[in-house]
Amino acid sequence: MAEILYFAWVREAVGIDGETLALPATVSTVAGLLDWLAQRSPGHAAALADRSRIRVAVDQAFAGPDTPVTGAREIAIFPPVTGG
Amino acid sequence: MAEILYFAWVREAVGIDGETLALPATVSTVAGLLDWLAQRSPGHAAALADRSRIRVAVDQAFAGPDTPVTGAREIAIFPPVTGG
Amino acid sequence: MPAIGARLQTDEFDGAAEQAALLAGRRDLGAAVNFTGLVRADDGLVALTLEHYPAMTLGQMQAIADAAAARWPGVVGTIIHRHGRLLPGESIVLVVTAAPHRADAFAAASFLMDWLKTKAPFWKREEFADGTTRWVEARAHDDDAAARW
Amino acid sequence: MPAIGARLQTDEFDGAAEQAALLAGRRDLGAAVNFTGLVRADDGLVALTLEHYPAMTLGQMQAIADAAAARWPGVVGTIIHRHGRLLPGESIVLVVTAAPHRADAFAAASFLMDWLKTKAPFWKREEFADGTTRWVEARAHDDDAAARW
Repeated sequence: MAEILYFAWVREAVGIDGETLALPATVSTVAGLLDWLAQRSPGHAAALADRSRIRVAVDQAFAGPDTPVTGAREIAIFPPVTGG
Repeated sequence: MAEILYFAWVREAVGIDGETLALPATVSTVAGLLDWLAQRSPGHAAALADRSRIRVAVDQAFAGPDTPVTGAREIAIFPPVTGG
Repeated sequence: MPAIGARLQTDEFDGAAEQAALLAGRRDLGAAVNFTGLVRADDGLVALTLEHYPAMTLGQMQAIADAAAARWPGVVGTIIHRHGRLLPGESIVLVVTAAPHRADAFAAASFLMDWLKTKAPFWKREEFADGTTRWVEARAHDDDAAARW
Repeated sequence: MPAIGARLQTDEFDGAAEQAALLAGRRDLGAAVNFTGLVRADDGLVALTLEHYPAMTLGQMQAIADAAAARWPGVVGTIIHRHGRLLPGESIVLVVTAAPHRADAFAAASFLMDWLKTKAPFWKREEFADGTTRWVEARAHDDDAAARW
């Protein structure tokens, strides 16, 4: 099971702070995870429609589209950061 | 008459804070003034021996070797600045 | 204790006290730089809310601090980032650095801000006088600033 | 009142109070940089005396401040330089800048320090524990730093 977390407008678009999901074996990378999540609801689809505006952290480390997610415990999905 | 002021180690080498002098008509530039002052005493000569270590302000504006001194009221002679 | 420490908090910070703590007992630090980021009331903004990623934020801030400490070995510092709802004129972020010479103190402070802007998991939501809200968009020139290091 | 003001004094300054004065009543300033230069106890130094050129110093400091204000029109600031005898750990110079965005505040503060170091008529004399004194020599890299602007 993986904990999926959403932040900022991704969270608002998806409509939930996070969800605990069993990733299918076919989902092995960040890009594959985003494709799979986008099918879960219209909110997921809207949030993830423009991948250029999406950033991901796998187990609290920033990740790219090819980063493996197999075995990950916590995957966070969010817009580019705007702190500071 | 021109007020000649000395600062930092130039002041210590010359041995005085300043002096009021009538510049001869042949002294028309900063370079000429330094040549003329260097003849006034061994202290002046020592202070002004290495012109690369000497900076000058004419009437409170930084000057170069060719800056005119004719008619100047206040000429300050000092090392490169080291504030800040 | 790391050479550059990181803190995350909702409360206001005291930049002068943080700087004094860094300098206390030191006689080898010739330069201190103290940067404060503040909420601007642009376009009728009435408040800014900083959301962050609790499990990751402080660790990522400390990693940024450690990166600066590794690049500028003589630098000591403190970075503090606030989260929650902040009003115009309030401070958001503090970066204090001190070093023997000013070039290192300035460079490390600039670096820390550039990296905090682009590598720490914070998101700003703006509230306006007309009741609308807007998530701040990341700016390309912040990425450019971070990429120069 | 100039956008960046200059002061010359023997007394200690309060950098936080100077910054607060710049920010007071402003809601458009998103960045404040506060630089302090301090006396280092290098090589057994026990005191530093700053000599200056009274008739010229403040005017030259204000000219440097005005040059920064002209280059960075949105920047406000304060520069304070002390003179007289100072002990290790004491502050020598303060540069505070504030601007809508951090790049201008950082750049203006760096510029002001680089120009104060090379264009303001101050000279430092060091006193050491063994009773000797030495005038600080100007450094080529300070000239290089000033020349980059």
